Parts: sequence; structure tokens; C-alpha cells
Amino acid sequence: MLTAVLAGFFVSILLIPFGKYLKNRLSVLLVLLPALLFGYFAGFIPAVSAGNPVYSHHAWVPSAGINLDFHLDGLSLLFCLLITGIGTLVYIYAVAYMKGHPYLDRFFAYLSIFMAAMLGVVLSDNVLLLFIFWELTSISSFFLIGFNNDNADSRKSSITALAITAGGGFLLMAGLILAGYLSDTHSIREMILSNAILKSHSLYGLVLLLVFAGAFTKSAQFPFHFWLPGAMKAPTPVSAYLHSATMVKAGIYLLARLFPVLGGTDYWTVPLVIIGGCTMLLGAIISIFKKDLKEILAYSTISALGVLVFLIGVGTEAALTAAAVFILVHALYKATLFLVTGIIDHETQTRDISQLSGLRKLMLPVAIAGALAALSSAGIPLTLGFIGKDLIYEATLHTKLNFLFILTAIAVITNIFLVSAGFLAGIKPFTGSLPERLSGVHLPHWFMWMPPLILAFLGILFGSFPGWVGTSVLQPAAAAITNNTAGSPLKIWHGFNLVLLLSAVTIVSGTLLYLFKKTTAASSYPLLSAISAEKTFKRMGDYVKGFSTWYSNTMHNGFLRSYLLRIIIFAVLLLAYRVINGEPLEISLARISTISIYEIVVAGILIAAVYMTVTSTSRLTAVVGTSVIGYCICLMFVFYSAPDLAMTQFTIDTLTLVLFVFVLFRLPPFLNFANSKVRLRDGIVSTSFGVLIGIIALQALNEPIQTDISKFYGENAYTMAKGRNVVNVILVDFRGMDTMFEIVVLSIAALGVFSLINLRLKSSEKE
Amino acid sequence: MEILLLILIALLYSTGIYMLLRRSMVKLLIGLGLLGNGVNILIFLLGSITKGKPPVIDDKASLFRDIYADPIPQALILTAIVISFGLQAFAIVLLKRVYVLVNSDDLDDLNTPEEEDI
Amino acid sequence: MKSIILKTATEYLLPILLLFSIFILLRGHYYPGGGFVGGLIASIAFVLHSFTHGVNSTLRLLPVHPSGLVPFGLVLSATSMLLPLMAGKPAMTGLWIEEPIPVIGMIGSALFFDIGVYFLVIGVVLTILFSIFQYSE
Amino acid sequence: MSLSNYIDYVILPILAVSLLLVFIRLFKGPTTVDRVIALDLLITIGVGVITVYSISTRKPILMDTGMILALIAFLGTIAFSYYLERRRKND
Amino acid sequence: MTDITIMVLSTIGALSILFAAIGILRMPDFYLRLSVTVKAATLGSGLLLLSAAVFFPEAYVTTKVFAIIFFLVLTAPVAAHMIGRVAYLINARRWDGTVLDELEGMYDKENKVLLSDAEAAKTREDKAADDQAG
Amino acid sequence: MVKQFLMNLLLSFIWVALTGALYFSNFFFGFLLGFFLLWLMSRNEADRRYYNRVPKIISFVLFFIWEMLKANIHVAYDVITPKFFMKPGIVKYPLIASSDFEINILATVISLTPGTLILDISDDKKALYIHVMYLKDREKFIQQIKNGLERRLLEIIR
Amino acid sequence: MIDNYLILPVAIHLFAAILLLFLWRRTVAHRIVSIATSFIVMLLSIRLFSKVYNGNILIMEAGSWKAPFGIVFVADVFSCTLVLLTSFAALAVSIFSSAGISRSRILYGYFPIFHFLVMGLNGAFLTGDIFNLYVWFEVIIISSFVLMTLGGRKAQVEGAVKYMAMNILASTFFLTGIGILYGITGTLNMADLSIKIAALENRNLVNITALFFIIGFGIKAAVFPLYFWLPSSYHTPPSAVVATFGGLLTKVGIYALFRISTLIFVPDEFTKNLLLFIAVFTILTGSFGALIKRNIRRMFSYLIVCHIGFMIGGLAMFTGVAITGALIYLFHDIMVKTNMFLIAGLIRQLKGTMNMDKLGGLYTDYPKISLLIAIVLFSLAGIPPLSGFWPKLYLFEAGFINRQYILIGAIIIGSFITLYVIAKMWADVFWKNPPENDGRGEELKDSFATLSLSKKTMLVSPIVFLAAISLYLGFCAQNITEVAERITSEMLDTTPYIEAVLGKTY
Ligand code: NA
Ligand code: NA
Repeated sequence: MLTAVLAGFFVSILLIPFGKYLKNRLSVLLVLLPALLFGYFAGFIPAVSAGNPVYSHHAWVPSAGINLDFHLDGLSLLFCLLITGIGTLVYIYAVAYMKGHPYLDRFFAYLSIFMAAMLGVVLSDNVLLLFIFWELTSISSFFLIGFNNDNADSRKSSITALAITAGGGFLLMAGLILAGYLSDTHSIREMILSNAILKSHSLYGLVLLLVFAGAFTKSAQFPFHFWLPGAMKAPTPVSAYLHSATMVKAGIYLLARLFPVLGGTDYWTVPLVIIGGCTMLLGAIISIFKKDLKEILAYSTISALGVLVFLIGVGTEAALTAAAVFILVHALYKATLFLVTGIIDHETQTRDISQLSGLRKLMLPVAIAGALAALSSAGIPLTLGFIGKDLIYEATLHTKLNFLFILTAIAVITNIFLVSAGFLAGIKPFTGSLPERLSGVHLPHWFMWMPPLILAFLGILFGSFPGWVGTSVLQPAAAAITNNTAGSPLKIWHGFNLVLLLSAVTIVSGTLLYLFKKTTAASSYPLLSAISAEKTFKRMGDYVKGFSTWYSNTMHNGFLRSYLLRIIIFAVLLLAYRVINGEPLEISLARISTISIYEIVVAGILIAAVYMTVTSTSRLTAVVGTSVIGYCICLMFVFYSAPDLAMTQFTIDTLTLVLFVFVLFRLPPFLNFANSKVRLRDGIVSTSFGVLIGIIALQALNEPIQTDISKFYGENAYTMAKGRNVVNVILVDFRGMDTMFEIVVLSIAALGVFSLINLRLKSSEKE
Repeated sequence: MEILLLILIALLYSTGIYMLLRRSMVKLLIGLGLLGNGVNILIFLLGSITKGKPPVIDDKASLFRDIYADPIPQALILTAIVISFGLQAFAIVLLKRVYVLVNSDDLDDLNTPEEEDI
Repeated sequence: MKSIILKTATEYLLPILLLFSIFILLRGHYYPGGGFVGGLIASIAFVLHSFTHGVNSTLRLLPVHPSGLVPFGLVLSATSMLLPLMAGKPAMTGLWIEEPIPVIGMIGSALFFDIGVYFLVIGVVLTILFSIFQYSE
Repeated sequence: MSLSNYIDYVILPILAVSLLLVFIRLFKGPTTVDRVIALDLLITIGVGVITVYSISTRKPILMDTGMILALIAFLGTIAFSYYLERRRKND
Repeated sequence: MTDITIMVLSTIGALSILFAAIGILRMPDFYLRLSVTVKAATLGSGLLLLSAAVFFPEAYVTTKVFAIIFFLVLTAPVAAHMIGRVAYLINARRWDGTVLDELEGMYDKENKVLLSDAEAAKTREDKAADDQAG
Repeated sequence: MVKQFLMNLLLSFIWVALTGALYFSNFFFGFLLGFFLLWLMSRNEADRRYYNRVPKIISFVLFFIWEMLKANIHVAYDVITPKFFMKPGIVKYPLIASSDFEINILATVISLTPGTLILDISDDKKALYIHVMYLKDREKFIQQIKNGLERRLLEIIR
Repeated sequence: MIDNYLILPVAIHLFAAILLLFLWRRTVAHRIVSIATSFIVMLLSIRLFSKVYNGNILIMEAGSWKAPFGIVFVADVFSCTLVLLTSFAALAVSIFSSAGISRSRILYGYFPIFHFLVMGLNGAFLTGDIFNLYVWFEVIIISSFVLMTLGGRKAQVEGAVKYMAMNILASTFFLTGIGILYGITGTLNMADLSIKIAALENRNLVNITALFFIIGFGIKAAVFPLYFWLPSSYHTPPSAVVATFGGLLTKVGIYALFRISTLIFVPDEFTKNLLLFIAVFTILTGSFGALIKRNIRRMFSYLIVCHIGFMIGGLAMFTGVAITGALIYLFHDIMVKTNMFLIAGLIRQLKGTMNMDKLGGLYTDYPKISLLIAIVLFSLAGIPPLSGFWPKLYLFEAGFINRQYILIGAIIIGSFITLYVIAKMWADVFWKNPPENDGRGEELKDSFATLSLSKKTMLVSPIVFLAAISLYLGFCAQNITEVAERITSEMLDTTPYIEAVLGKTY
């Protein structure tokens, strides 16, 4: 199974070197990948439908709790078959659709990565592994949406899509890790066993919030739905495959998969029903106001996804069964409609429904596919759509929730609009008279029209004979969601009851809506544009950017002194906090020695020299001042038994003085830029810093000194290291390593000075 | 005497910092120098100070006969002095370069707008 | 600077300072001094010379360019630091010749290390100062 | 009065006061050359202080520092002369 | 005896230094300050060093003392000369009581060159001519 | 040649003085070191005779110290008394000494004497400009130096 | 266990640098010696790592003086992992520099200083003595000053002045801390300090001392509010230089923070909260900055700051899981940040600018290079299962264990903005067609196409090499997590370290 999941990655890696040989018809070989995978997964149908899920385990990063654990049960199988089955048809379609495109190899590479990632999502038993594949679907989607990369809209849409889905992804990651931490396992199967702990934990709400954030963004739920219409910038096969049939359903899959772990509580139901309800209603309504075929389909997809979230939220067995069925229903008809749209777009160069009509005369097989899909979408009896719709109404009518009426009403209204939208996309372009402009259009290669036709027929086939697909695929899927191995059988015919009535009302109203509504742009409905979340997000994005600009420019204002000031203030605050909160200061006289007049004088001169240096208006005087400071310190070193230090300090100070003098003599006058307020502020900050250092030093002075190491040096300097000057022995022996690398510092400084003065870059050496 | 040194340390740190906060690069360098001196005295003081007992073993003796100043802080300061000399020398030359580039030692004149990035 | 007095003074101060620097270098292990201070004094000698005679004249005086002394000093010190590794001892381990040598005293790796420091310091200080002098002129 | 007391309580204070007086000149200026000679004088007095201090502590080793002071103090003065001879009119 | 020698030497030395210090503070112009300080301080330090030579019996201290004195004597006049010359070049103010200045007008201040008599005379004439013209 | 030799000898003595260890090997080492340094900075000077100068040197040193003490006391008195007695002036002193070395020694000696200070030397090395603190009579001052310090000095050096 | 082998990564760089000084102005020799040295050191580092990882902590007592009397060099797993990663980065930068650094700079000592810098880094990782660490820091600082100013352009000098001032201030804090530390313990050996500090009664003084180190190392690590030097300077020098800086310099600060926090100053509640505060604001500050910058290197600079926050966050929580996460992030970050700046340099070679507004069309012109760069970019963004992803698993989990929801939020924001700016950069630099030259700006030209094949290889192969390591870190994460967990256990139980340094009977 590992090989099956990773096959797509291998193929795309192989495409890097060999891609250029696949430019033309050879690319049809790539169809083998999804086809073989489909065969492989189809082979599991008997076992899975018999209630025997398949497991596979490979160690990967056990210490992080991530292993390649795959679990093929009914739900996974349903998705696997959709992914590989529709994948096969999309590959075939794409071979013709993308024919002659210079980057065909890239296209299939991305598509294969996507397929593999999607398989990984639906097969992973490990939540973190699931997340890894989840992110990979976002990334491959990013590349596919931006596939036409010279188009600015494409790029923008791909970034928006990535931002939304990956942003949600990070939240999901946090949620999954939290769930894993709370239930002490990363295996979904094991989480199901300990779901009671999870649901009763105080952080359960947080887990849900984070998981929902992931699922909603991925499955384009309100208010995150707006990325999906933008994603239609991708080539049509991609829209069909990712953005209707598979990837957007990853969120649905996740909710379904985690239903036994997290579902069933009010925290679960209420948000999902509300968000799902809003999404389905909104998507459906907007869809019929759109003129672009792909946009119509995009919004109806959003609506359908809302329906699925809604159903999973409702969470009854019937609802979940309905969800399982509707996943298949929607995948079949929506993929068909997208592929049909792709053909129309490909052949007529337009997707504007107001300009499209009568195409049945030129491309009959396409028209048939479109019509069949539209019928299935409308839920006409004998289509799989009919069964789906029935189950939805069944589910809404039989919940234990309040506001049952409202829920049903929403479902009905949504479906009415969806019927209309389906007709708009699947029937409208083919009916009526053929405009002059389109007379040159002809039927494309059969690679393109065959896949939608197959999908459309499958919809009818499954609708007419639901028995096999119901028992072997859909029922196990539903059972997996409910975690109930004995699912109830799939019924097509519920008798003449309220559900049937609602179905009839839906179909009739939808058809009427289709027939009498004039195509109007959504923008003419201010209400609909007002609730467009895209603008809110854009405004939020602008706000964040504006804030970032303000913040970064304020923080990083280009003035070294203000950076230094902040660093010092930070230090002062921390040190002051520590000092004030510490034990009261005690001055012990244990380490205090007597003081002589010459010490006072030297210290006094030092202080005055510091004053002179700081206040001087002449650079030279300041430099003289620093020299005096150095020489006073030199004298102190002599007083306190450090002749080596005194020597070094004196020579180095003299040399620094020489250096300073040489650099200074062409500088312009010393100006005092700061006003007295600034000087006062700086004075306060720097004084408090100095005082704090003093206090801390005093505290440190109170600690008794430990002299083990200097005693060791005293004892061994002559006997072992053969030197009498212990300081020098330390420098060249005990701590010779310090000296060694300190002279390296000097060397580098010399080298740096040399190059700084002598090196002038040529104008050609820009960087 | 320690108290006096403490005052000196506080003074050198605060004036060093004060000079760092000026606009002139010469003052900045002077500030770094003052800070360096402050640190050296701090190390010297905390290593405990001893008058008139340099850590040099007498001729004909192989060990110290009486107490002597702690040589370790001295060695540390020596290293620190030399290192700061290297840094300071480089910084002073950098000051020269700054002057050549902008004809002043005002650090604000040095700021290069983002548009000039390569 | 065009001063005969300084010029003449420099002529005898240069050897005296150099001699003094070597003295400070060699006694470093026993009395205050060592490679650092020694090197600094030696470089001051040349700096003084360059004040009166100009940098180019001082450079002519030196057998090698001061920047050449930097790697020379480095290699001397680094070798004395790392030579013990060849003998399977940790770096910086003191290796000493048993008998003391007249004048200098004990000869060991620490002495060579200090001599390396001495040359390096001369090289460094002169490289820095001469670069600046030449640039300023 | 013993020698060591004499050194500690007479000679060293005299020298300290001298240092102080010279520093006042250095502080006051008024010109850079005044400061430079004051600095030079400070160092020369410093040699004296170090010498007397080494007598006081009986550590002739400390005089080694004085040796270095004596030898290279004038370098600073030379450098300043060099500078003053070449600088621009404004400091 | 040694003690008294040391006391005498050190007292004279310290007083010399003190006079130098008073001198540098009191003297009315730069040249006088320079003149007073260089030698008084050198003398003072030298005497203090001598007293150290007397105090420490070891030979190496004596040699060291003479080395230091030698260095001081060697360097102090040079430094004084250099700074005095520069002071004159940059027009350090002279005391009102100055009675004679034969250096006046002898410098070519542009090039910092001390002119020979003939050159100086020529420069003076030029200057006088300029003044008249001006 | 002789001067180099002397210089070399001087260096080896300084070496001995510095190390404070007076034995042959140390002296020899100092000699070698000095030779090396001089060789490093070898320059050509006319060779001179350098013998029998010792007594004159001693008498000069004593004379110099005496002058120095005398003048010092004079200056000290002026410094500590409230009123200034000085009459400063800058005197152009025509030189007899001609070589750099001679001029240098003379200048050093004059500068170390309180009350006098060398400000500069003319470029043609013909005149010293001396700052004098107590300038009663220009001619007398010049004669004093000529017959005192400069003569004694040149006797030693030449 | 005593083994002098561990000093070789320092010694060989030292001798290489000296050799390069002797070979002054021979640019070809410089290139060859540099690459050869980096390669040899890499092999040695691999061996050192395997020695330590499969055996005991190794020590070298410099001068044969027993700790705590002499300076001890210690190679525990933490040190030698960093030495190993440094050697990878150094090799890559060496190769890249051979073609990517202008001839004038090589003539004026680029390579020797580079090797001094790498030596300094290795020394800092290996030393077991706090003052010696200071010396190493200074070696690093001065080399980085010189590398930063090499060339002397105005922007470079501006960056260098700010860099210098703040880094010297950092050293001042560090040195002040050392002074106090010596004053209260009388020792400088870190293992010895560990014991002596633990025994000290005046805890407040210990905490104050710790602050000096935190601020000092914090400046070096570029954390909020001490980070200013980094965005001021990292866009100015040549890219190969910044690659070394971006990959390694701030990480030494992180290394030091981790080392002292675990060995010497075990943080109290206040310090943990302080670190937490620092982490959150560092992440946010870096994120906001990266969001608005249009120059690739300025953006990367802010990303460095942002990601430093992740590591500090791990340290702040101070639990096994958290530290493991921070360490994995550290390893990942060294490799990927080095590579990012090499990539910036390559992009400049390819398109003549690093301004995203002026860039474009790389994907069309150089698809394979683009793919390569994509791997690195997405590693940086933490796309699973690339290397940036793994540490976040640990950090999130640690965050939940410690209930640090604000930190988790910050990490999410930081990760999100990183991903966003990387995607935006991808779209602008690779996807977008280059904007038409309006004639006002200077002509941007592709200087890559005209290069010889060997130079092209030198520019691209280091990126491939580092990308391969990044991929390894991602796909073989098990190995990395094991190393990180081993280091975490070293940190939480320092007894083996102390015993190795001071002997069993300390
Ligand atoms: Na030595
Ligand atoms: Na004696």
C-alpha cells in the first residue's frame, strides 16, 4: 500500500529527467498510473465491504510519533476509488486538453503529486501523517492554480488559495497535535477507542476549533469559501479533479473521519450545521447569478460542500449515510460538468453562458454528458442524484435537533438553486440556436469527450441500479463514518412520503427558476456582494500589512542610537526588576580595603577626565580626556599589583591615541545634535544603567572570594610551567588558548584595516 | 577603596552608554572605549584587589611566600584590552571610511535608503 | 615632520626601543612584560621612525612588509600551540628543553609562543598604523 | 618619622597634589597644546609616582611600568604635534 | 644614612615636580609653561628614581633606574621641542611681557617651513608691499 | 665605523643594564643583538675619533647638573612667588655645531636646562631658535651658551 | 574521555587561514585551499560526530592542565552536531564563494577571514570555558566586521557600524557577566561553574548575572528587542558572506543561550516568562518585517529573526519536548538559512537584482534551478515532510503540554507568514514575467549565462548540496530527532558533561 500511495511521487520525480520525452502522445502512458491504482484499490472492494479493513505499517519517524500507517476502510476506499477513478478519466482528458503545452511534464508531475498526496490523506491512520499529505495537497494545488504563471490573476489566486488552506492547515496541525497529546496516540483508530477522554477534556473545544479551522478552509466553507472560485484559474482538468471532486473534499473527509473521535456533541453539531447551512445556501444562491460557467460550478461546489458539512454536523446515521452517498453523487456530476465546461472553453474560447447556446448540434456526445450530469445534479429519479437528495431530506427531517423546519427549508432552497445551477451549466450551452460566431466549433478528440460521458453514465448507472455500489462501496463508507459495522442498507424508494414531495417541489421550482430567471451578474445584488468575505479578508490583509509597515518602520527606524537606547532600556528594566525584587542590599566590609590620598586623587582625576570627555565640544579634547582616563587606570593597575596590565594599558592607550589623532584630523567640527530633552532622557537611562551595575557589583563584592584556581596557578607557575610572572604564565600556558585566539582577533583586525583602506571595488563588482 | 572603584565603574558604564547614544560616530567610539574600561575595572574589582603584591614569584623561590594579587583577572583583562584594541582600531578606521563616504561623522548621514539595495 | 632634532633623536631611539622591546619580550616569563608589550614597543619604535622619515622610508627599513609579519607570528604561535598534538599531547602543552640557556633562561614552547605574539603584534600594529598614515597623506 | 611613613604621607601626597594641579591645567586648556603638555607632564609625574610607590611597597618590579612610561610617553606628544601641524583650522 | 639620603633625594624630587605642576598652572603663556615643566619634572622624576636606586640594594634596580632616567632625558626635550614648534606655528598666544621674538616672520606657515634669513626678509618685504597696496 | 662600534657597544651596555645581569655571555648576546639591529638599519656616517673623552664627559655632566640645579631653583622661586620676574623672549642662536648629532645633543642639553627651550632649528642648520625665560641681554645670553654648554660639548664630541 | 582529536576542526581552519595569508594575492590558490580545507574539515567533523555519538563525551585539556585550572575543550553531542552542520555550511559557502565573490575581495583576504570565522564558530561550539567562549565570540565578531565591510560600499559601512556598535555592546554585557561570575565563583570552567553556581546561596545575584548573559547572547541571537543589528546589516555584504552570517552567527547566540541555560543558569519562573515574552515578540517582529520587505535579503533577514523566536520559545518552555523541538529547528535553520542567502546570491547572478519588484521569469528561464530553489523555500516554510516541519510538531506539543497558547499562536502566525511571503516570493520571482525596463532603472543583466561551466557548477552545486542535506533532515527525520533527543537528555542531565570535564570525583 505504501508503494501505491507513493507511486505518484515517484512518477513525478521521474518526470523531472524524463519529462521532455513525454511531450506528445506518449503522455498517454501516464494514464497508467491512476488506472493501475484504481485497479489496485478496486481489488480491495470485496474485503472491505465484508468488513475487513486493511492495515499497513512502516516505521518512519517513531520518535516524533509519525509512522507510515495506512488504514483502508470503507470511507477511505470510497475516496480512493474516486481519486483514482476520476483521476484516470481526468488524466485521459488532460492528455488531449493540454496537448502541445510546453510544460506538459510539469503539469502531470503536479497532478501526480496531488493524487499521491490525496491518497495519503484518505489512507493515513496517523493524524500527523494525514496532515503531511494534507499540506502536500495544498502545495500541489498552489502550483496547479498558478500553472499559467504569466497571468497575474492566476498567481494571485494561487497565493490566496495557499494562504487560506495552508493557514487553516497550521491550525489543523495544532489541533491534531493537541488531540494526539490528549489521547496519547496519533492513531485515529486508537483515538476512537479513547474518544470519551477527549470529549470530556477541558481542551476539547480547542481541539474542535482547530480541526474545524482546517476542514473549513480546505473545504471552502463560509467565510473561507472565496478562494475556490479564484482557484478556477487552474486548467479545467485541475478544477474538475481538485476543486470539485477530490481536494476540497479532504475537509469533508477529515470531518467524517474524525466523527467517531470528536463528533456527536453539541460543540460538534452546532458549528457544523450553522456553517454548513450558511455555506450551502450562500453558494447555491450566488451560483445562479454567475455568468462564467466555471464560476457557476465553483459556487455550486461550495454549496455542495456546505451540504456535506451540514450533514456531518447533523450527525445522525441517516445524515452520515446521506453524506457518504452525496460525496459520490457530487463527484460524478460535478466532475462531468467541469469537464464539459472545459471542452466548451477549449473549443469556443469562452465560458460566458450568455454567449453559449445550441452547441448540441456540433458536439452531441458532450451535450449528452452535460445533460445527464445536470439531471443527476437536479436529482431526477433514476439518477444517483435522486438518491442523494432523498437521503438529505430524509436526514434533515429526522434529526433530533431543534429548528428542524428551518434546516429542511434551507436544504430545500439550496437544492432548488442547485438544480437551476446544474441546468445552467449542463443544459443551457447546448440548447437553443447556434450563434454564427460558434459555427466553426467542432467536436474535440475523443480523449476529451469520452471521460465526461463515462462519468455521466456512471451517475445514471448507479442511480438506476444502486444495489451493488450501495452495498460494496457506499454502505461500508457510511459504516466507517458512524463507526458502526452493521450499517443499514441503502434504500432508493421510500414510498410516497414527505421526502418525495419535497424532491418534487425542488425539481419543479429549480426548473422554473432556470427557465424564468434572466442571467444577471451577482454584482447587481448588493446584498450578495456585501457578504462577500473576500473583501473582509482583503481588508484584514491590508490592515495587517499596514500595521506591519508601521510597526517595522517604527521599530527599525534606521537610527543606531535609538536601537541602542532600546537595548539599554530593556536591560535597565530587567536589571532593576531583579535588583529591586532581590534581597535587601547589605554592605559587608569584609572585602573593603583602606584608601589613600593618592588613590583618591587618581580616581578624582579620572572622574574629572570622564566629565571632560563627555562634555567636551572638541574632539581633540575628548581624545585627550580618554587618554587621561586610560593613564589613570594604568596608575591604578600599578597600585593594585598589576604591572603587566599597566604596561599593556599604557602602550595600547598611547597607540589608540595616535590612531585617533590620525583619523580625526580631517573631520569637520564636532556638533551637538541633541536638544536638552534628549540629553536628559539619555542621561537618565545611562545613569540608571551605571548605578545598577554599581549596585550589582557591590552585591557580587559581598560574596566571599574563592581562590582555588589562582592558588593552583601560584603553586604551579614556576614548578610546572617554569615561569615566575604568573600573569604571563597564564597568558602563554595555563590559558594560552585565550591568547592564541586573541592574537587571531588582532590579525583579523589588521587584515580588515588593510582591506578597508586599500580595497576599492570595480564598478563591475556590484555585489 | 572598593567603594571608590564602584563609583568609577558606575560612572564609566553610564558615561559610556551616554556616549553610545550620541549621533556622532567619534562619540560612539569614545563610548565603547569608556565601556571597555568600565568592564575591565569591574573584572579587576570583583577578582578582589590587593595592593603592592604583584603575582610575580620572587627570585630563588619557587612558590609564593605570602599573599599575592589574583593573577586570573589580570590575565582576563589583558586579553580583553588587547581584543578591544583590535576592535577599536578597526572601528576607528571604519570611522575614517565613514568620513570619506559622507564627509561627516554624523551617523544619520550614513543611512542608505532601501532603494539603493542591490 | 621636518625637524632635525626629532630625526636625529629617532635614529638612536629606534635601536634602543627595539632592544628594549626584545628585553621586555624575553623577560616576560619571569618579570612583567611579554610578547604583547614587547611587540607594542617595537612597533612604537617604527611608528616613531615613520613620523620623521615617512612611512615609505620605514617600510624600506624593514626586511619584510609588516603585514608579512602577521602570518609569520601566527604560524609561530600556532605551531607552538599545536606541536604537542604530534606528540599525542593536548594542544598548548608546554614542551621544555631540560637545561636552561644563558640569558634567555628556559627554552620551551611557551617562549616560541610569546615570540610569535611579539612578531604578530608588530605586524598588526604597523599594518594598521601605516595603512592609516598612507591613507591620510 | 620612618622612611616608609615619610614616603606614604609626605612624598606620595605631594606627587598626588602635583598630578591634580597639572590636571587642572589639562582641564582648563585653553588650547590643545596646553593640554598636550599637561598630558605629557602627567605621565612624567606618573613615572615618579610609580617609583615612589614601588619604594613604599618594596616591589621594584612595579618600576618596570615606569620604564615603559618614560620611553614611550612622548609618542603621544609627537602624534599631537603631527596632528596640529596638519589639521584644518576647525578642530 | 640611606634613609636620610632617600628622604632628601625624594623630597627635592617631589618638590621639583610640585613646582613644575604649579608652574604649568601659573605660568601666563604656553612657552613659559612648557619651559618650566619639561625640565623640572624630568629632574624631579630623576631624583625620585635615584632615591629608589638607593633604597633597593639590588644591582638590577640601579641599572633599571639609570635606564629610565636615560629614557626620560632622551625623550623629554624632543617632545618639548616638537610641541613648542607646533605651538608657534599655530600662533599660540605669547605673554605680554615677552621682550623679544626673533622667530617672528621666519615661518612659511602655508608649508610649515622655517625660512632662511634671506627668504624671510623677502617674505617680509612682500607682505609690507601687500599691506601698502591694501 | 667607530661610531657604529660605539653605538653597538652602547647598545650592549644598555642590554646588560636592562637585564641587570653583568656576565660575559649576556654582554655578548647584547652585543650581537645590537649588531643585528644596527645592521638592520645600517646607514653611512663619516667615522670619527672617539678616544680620551671620558674626563671631559664627566666634567661636562657635572657642569650640566650644576647649571640645571641652579636654574631650577631660580625658576622654582619665580613659580612659587606671586610676582613674575621673568623676561621671556625667543632668541636666534647662531650655531657652531654642524652635524645632526652635535646639534641634537646641544639642543637636548639646552632644553633640559630650565629657562631655555629649543623651539626650532633653521632648515640650513645654521641657527637655533631658543625660548629664554630670563632674557636680560641677548648678546650676553648667546655668549654664555657659546662658551659654556656648546664649547664643552663640542670638545667632547669632536 | 580525553581525545585531542576534537581540536582539529579549529586547528585546521586556523592553519588554512594562515596558509592563505602566506599565499596572499594568489586567488586561484585561495579558492583551491579553501574548498579543500572545508572538505577535509567536513570529513573530520563527520568522524568526530560519530565518535561522540557512538561513544562518550570527549575532552581536551589544553596545556595538559586539569579542569578547572586550564581551558578545556569539550565535544558533547550538541557541540559536535553544530560543528558538523557548520562544516557543511562552510563547505557550501567555500565553493559558492569561489565563483560568487568578486576577485578584488579575494585579493584582499576574503578567504582567510572566512576560515577564521569558521574556526571561531567551531571554537565557540567546542570550548568548555566561559572566558574562552568570549574570545571565540570576539574572533567571530571581528571576522564578521571585516567580511561585512570588505569592499567598503556605503551601505556596507552603514550596516557594519550598526552591527559593530550593537555587537560590541553585546560583548560588553557578556564580559560584565563573566566578571561577576568570576567574582562570585572564582572559576571560569563551565562545568565547574555549574556546580559552584548551584551551590550559591544568593540566588538573586545568580539570576542577575544570568541576565547579563541573556542580554549579551540575546543581542547576538537577534531576539526582540535586541535584534536591530540584523535587519540593518544583512542586506549589505556579498551573499556568500551573509550566507555564513545568516546560517551561523545568530545560531552561536542560540547555542550559547542553550548552553548556559542548561548548564549554568537553570532558568527560574521569571526567566522562563521573560524568554517566552522574547520568543513571542521575536516571532511577531520578524513576521511583520518579512511581510513588507521587497528585497529578498531584507525579507530573509526578518525571517531569521522570526525563526530565532521559535528556538527561544522552545528554550523558554524548558521541557524535554520543547528543547528537542528547538534543537531540530536549530539544525534545520542552519542548513536552510545558509542556503537561502546563497540562493539570493544566485538569483542576483541570474537576474542582476534582489528586488522582487524588478525580478521575474526565473521559472521560465531556469526551470531546474527553480525546482531546486523551491525545495529550499518550502523547507524553510515548513511544508511537510520537509525539514522545517518536524520541529514544529515538537514545539506545538510542548506548547500544549505547558499550556503556552500564546506562544503556539505566535508560532502559527510566524509559520503562516513565512509560508505566505515565500509563496509570494515564488510568485514574484519565479512565476511573474520580469517587468519591462522603463529606461530609468539601470539595465539588469544575467551574469550567470555568460559564466563558464565550472563557475556555474560552483554557484549551483553548494545549493544542491545544502538542499540535499535539508531533504535528508526532512525525510530521514528519525535520525535527526534521535540526535536532538540525545542532546536534550544531555542538557537536562548535565552530570555526564560535568563528570567528563571534572572527573568522576568532582
Ligand atoms: Na614567555
Ligand atoms: Na641600588
